[in-house]
Amino acid sequence: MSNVGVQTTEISPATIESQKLYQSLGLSDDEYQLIKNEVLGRLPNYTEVGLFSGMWSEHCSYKNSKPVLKKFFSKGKRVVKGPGEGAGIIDIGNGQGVVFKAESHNHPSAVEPFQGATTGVGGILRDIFSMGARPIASLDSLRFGTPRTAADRYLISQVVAGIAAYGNCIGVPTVGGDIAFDDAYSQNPLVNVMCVGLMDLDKIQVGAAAGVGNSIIYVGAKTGRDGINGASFASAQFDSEHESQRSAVQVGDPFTEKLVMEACLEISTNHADALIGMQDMGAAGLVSSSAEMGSKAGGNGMILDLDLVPQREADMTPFEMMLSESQERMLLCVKNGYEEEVLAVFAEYGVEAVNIGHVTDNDHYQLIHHGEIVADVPVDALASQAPVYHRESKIPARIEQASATQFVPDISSATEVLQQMLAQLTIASKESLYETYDSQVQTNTLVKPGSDAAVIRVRHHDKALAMTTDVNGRYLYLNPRVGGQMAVAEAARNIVASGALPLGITDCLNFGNPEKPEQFYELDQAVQGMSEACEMFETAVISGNVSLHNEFNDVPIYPTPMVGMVGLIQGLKHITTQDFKQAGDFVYVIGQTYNDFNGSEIQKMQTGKVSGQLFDFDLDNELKMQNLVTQAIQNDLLNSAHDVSEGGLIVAIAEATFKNQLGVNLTSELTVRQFFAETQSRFVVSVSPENKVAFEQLVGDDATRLGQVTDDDHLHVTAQDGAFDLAVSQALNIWKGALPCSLK
Amino acid sequence: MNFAILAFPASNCELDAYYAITDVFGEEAALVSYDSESLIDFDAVIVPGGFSYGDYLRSGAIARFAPIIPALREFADSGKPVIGICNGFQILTEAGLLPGTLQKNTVAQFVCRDQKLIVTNNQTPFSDLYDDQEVITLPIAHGDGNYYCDDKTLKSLKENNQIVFKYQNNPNGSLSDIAGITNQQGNVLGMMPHPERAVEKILGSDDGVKIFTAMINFVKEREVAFNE
Amino acid sequence: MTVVKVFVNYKESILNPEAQAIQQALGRLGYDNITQLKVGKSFELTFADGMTREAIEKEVNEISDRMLANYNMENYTYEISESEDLS
Amino acid sequence: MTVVKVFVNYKESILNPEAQAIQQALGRLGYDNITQLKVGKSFELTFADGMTREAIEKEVNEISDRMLANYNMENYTYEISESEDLS
Ligand SMILES: Nc1ncnc2c1ncn2[C@@H]1O[C@H](COP(=O)(O)OP(=O)(O)O)[C@@H](O)[C@H]1O
Ligand SMILES: [Mg+2]
Repeated sequence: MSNVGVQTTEISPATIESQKLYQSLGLSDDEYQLIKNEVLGRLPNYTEVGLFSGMWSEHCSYKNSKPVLKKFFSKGKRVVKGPGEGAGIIDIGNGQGVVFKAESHNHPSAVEPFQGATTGVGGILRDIFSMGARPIASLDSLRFGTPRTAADRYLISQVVAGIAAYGNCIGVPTVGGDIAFDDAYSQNPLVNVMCVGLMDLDKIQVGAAAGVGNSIIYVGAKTGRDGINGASFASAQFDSEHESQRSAVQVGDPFTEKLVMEACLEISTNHADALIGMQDMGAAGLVSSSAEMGSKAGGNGMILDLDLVPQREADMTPFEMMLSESQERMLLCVKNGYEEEVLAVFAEYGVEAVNIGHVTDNDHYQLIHHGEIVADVPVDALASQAPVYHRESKIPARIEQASATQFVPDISSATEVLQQMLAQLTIASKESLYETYDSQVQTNTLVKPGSDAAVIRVRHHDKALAMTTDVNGRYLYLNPRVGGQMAVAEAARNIVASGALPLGITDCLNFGNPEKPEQFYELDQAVQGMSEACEMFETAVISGNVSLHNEFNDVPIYPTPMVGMVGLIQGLKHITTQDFKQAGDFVYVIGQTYNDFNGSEIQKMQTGKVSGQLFDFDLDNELKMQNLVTQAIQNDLLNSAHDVSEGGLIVAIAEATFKNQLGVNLTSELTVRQFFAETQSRFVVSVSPENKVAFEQLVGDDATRLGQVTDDDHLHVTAQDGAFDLAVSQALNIWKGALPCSLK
Repeated sequence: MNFAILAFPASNCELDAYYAITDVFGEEAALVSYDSESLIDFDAVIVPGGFSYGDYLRSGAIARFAPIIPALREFADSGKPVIGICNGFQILTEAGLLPGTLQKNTVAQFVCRDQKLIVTNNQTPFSDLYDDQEVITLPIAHGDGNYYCDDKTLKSLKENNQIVFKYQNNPNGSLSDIAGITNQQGNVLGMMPHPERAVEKILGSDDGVKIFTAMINFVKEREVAFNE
Repeated sequence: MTVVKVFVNYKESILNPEAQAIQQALGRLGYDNITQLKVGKSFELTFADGMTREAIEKEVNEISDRMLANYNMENYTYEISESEDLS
Repeated sequence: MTVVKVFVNYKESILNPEAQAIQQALGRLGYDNITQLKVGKSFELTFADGMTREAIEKEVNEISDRMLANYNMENYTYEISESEDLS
């Protein structure tokens, strides 16, 4: 590998070394030395340094998180494909698989909220259809600071508008998600999107480029100078100094993506013989997709002629072409001799597709530009041999020294505090935002946004998929391990409440800087906690995404591992929603309530922060409560089921009254305070009078009867030391009005 | 009978319409590509929703130049029923098959929700199974649903009884609360709400069933009349 | 090469929701000297050499009538400028 | 009164999917002499009398920066013209 050309206008390899220019691309001194001495045995040229900087960024190589990710529970008898591909796959019977994955677009959205969000949606959709699956639903998980200024409101409305613009246009319903507000995210919002696809298991595609002489085909939008170095950028800490990186804006084009998607699905369904592998061009664009495909096929080299790459701008350099993150592009490996067949399909859909190279018989990853070889590196060095760092972990002082005493809420009027609570943005209805999403296209949405989990039917079968995203960063801030368990448990609770069996999860690990031991501790502990919970619920982690360096001027966000869970409902009659259905039904709470307030919404509301030791959580008890709900649903005993989460029992009860505007008349031994406790492992359910006996027999002491649903407009709940007394319509107005009002 | 469901690049409700017709009504349907040039084999046409050509320029503005449009015009002229839903309505107005235009919603946002409508003309091949002034619920999902036409056109829409559906709580700023109109002959209907999303109780509403049933009846009666 | 700029604007009688929203937002930010605000679209079409000015004008009119503007609610105007090919 | 026209266009390096779709559509209709097509927005702001030209320019720049153009991806230019109040 000696005769690699250096283009005359380019910075020379020697200058790159002497001036340490690689640093500005995100490579450390050690990494550069490794490339020079071990990998190449010579000085890398500018293009090659670019290739490594992209491929060895956290985004592509997971160099800081790999040792942690290994801890994830990712087995299970239904798992068809675990982490490692575009998305994971779980068997749902009848020869079908559900495919899902989540992706973060935090940094791009902070810079350019609308386009950052659209390209986030576009990217995760490509991950799904690159597996050969048709996207059937999206979810979005968002974290913002409390909106105070016009700029805050602009950010929020633009992110939501971007998600709507892309999802609505491409015709994939956005059916769920979660939004929370906390100033921990005010300078570093989180924009995570999850996509769920459905496929026939005999049509699985993988991102591999095997077979000497097979062609590498570039598909989709032309390559421009957008997002160059985005992969390194997404992994770099974001602060006010990085404003100049704004030129990295990529624009989403859902119209092109729709055509690319339909064409790719047509090829994987009807031209599978021609196709060896398919992968989307995501972070680090062309280099990452091609090198990964080569590497996955066992270290296959390839040669790509960059003059053939469709270009949107004049005079693009190899560096720019390889690292561009222009959207709506895919890379295919196609069997030699079948190229025309494949290109014809793309032509029919009006999608540009070009044969740009082929698989070679060695392990060299080679690029040609203007007839010269401009890069020549071992393919595995790029894709699978990035250095891996075992970072130091240290428990943060705030956790070590946290007080064991639980916060005691200050409550003079139960009703007033409830009213305040319903207006907290994290509790308040998100309808004004999610109603800008088309949640019904494809006409399979059986439970729309607004209940615990969204439910999408599998057409022509008596089954459906339930899906949700959840995580409460405040819990993790107080205890990342237990908080991580709770994130998975809450997701499972939502899935179970909708009548489904939890199948598996995807995640977005949104954390701070892994090079800081306290922040690495959070990541490491959270993953352990999540994994423990996954094992308990038998929900394998089948895919995910890591977003590190979420800090602003050295202050990290709360550790926020978003959990996206999918469940299977066998028999559409088991679909259950959170809303009370009819007057006269008995209302029960399943699970015990304790004085659990550290990290709760009420602590935040009354003190402006969360503090102390997080309250206890018992995974065995959690599973037991979930199984009770499942059993009750399977026995057709429940008319509604709603998990208890932020805001506590009283908020869960109020939420269950809203949709059908029914009242309740309840009495409990709990104190008014305890109605705001956030003890885990609880559900509010309603049961018809004729099922009362059977239900009580099933649940025994694990559920407490509180009273009945009424048909007057009144929420009346008597606690041990006070009462909540409020018109349902008034509670509804507060709950619905809070968010639109704060975004006006 | 046989429905043609047009598919433009980035239409996205064509399969929804297809499944509604075949699964729910048991009739035949075929997706007809924007670049075919004939609709000769069909008894009725659905121009479905979506974002044809990304809704770039204006919604429907580019689709109306597709090769299928002349055939659609001919089909409409022959008196057979054509229903344009959402983006389909926008395409029909851009193509001049229906008067007026659909502008951006006044709220300047996409809205997806259940919407109450009033049936203001139950004498069309699409609405004759509803009662006059019946209130029905259909989902809406659009960003450009704000119907506009000039005074003269509005006057003639009213005089000819072309306004078929009105919104009960106008969600988008539409002139005169218009949610759906027909052409003068009454055989071309454009509407922003999605009846094909409301044909099964399990989806939340089946108030849209009567529209398709009415179309099917109309075609069958026309056939009988034709054969006599 | 010839560059033609086409400006498409709403007819006077039409209420444009977008313009209204922007004007209101400006008002909230304290820019209340603006008595009117209109929003339009502009298109810049570059024609290859070799067409007469007449042919270009004809084409621009056609394109604008047929596609760029919606005659129900929009008007258009255009400006033609010859320019050296700088590329 | 003073009328200011602000033209907002995408920066050269930014993909404009709308322009691309329109140009392709024109090509399909046979208008293939058009080698490039750009799409932008135009705003016409009418200022009440009594502001200096300087004050107006300052305000136009501010408004354009803050609201009319997205500086991540767009550039703007403007033209000022005094005009009689015709209304
Ligand atoms: N960003 C969002 N996009 C779509 N739906 C959302 C979003 N945020 C919240 N929702 C919906 O609002 C409802 C309530 O959300 P949430 O309070 O997070 O529920 P839970 O506490 O049960 O997890 C759910 O149906 C959820 O899917
Ligand atoms: Mg819930």
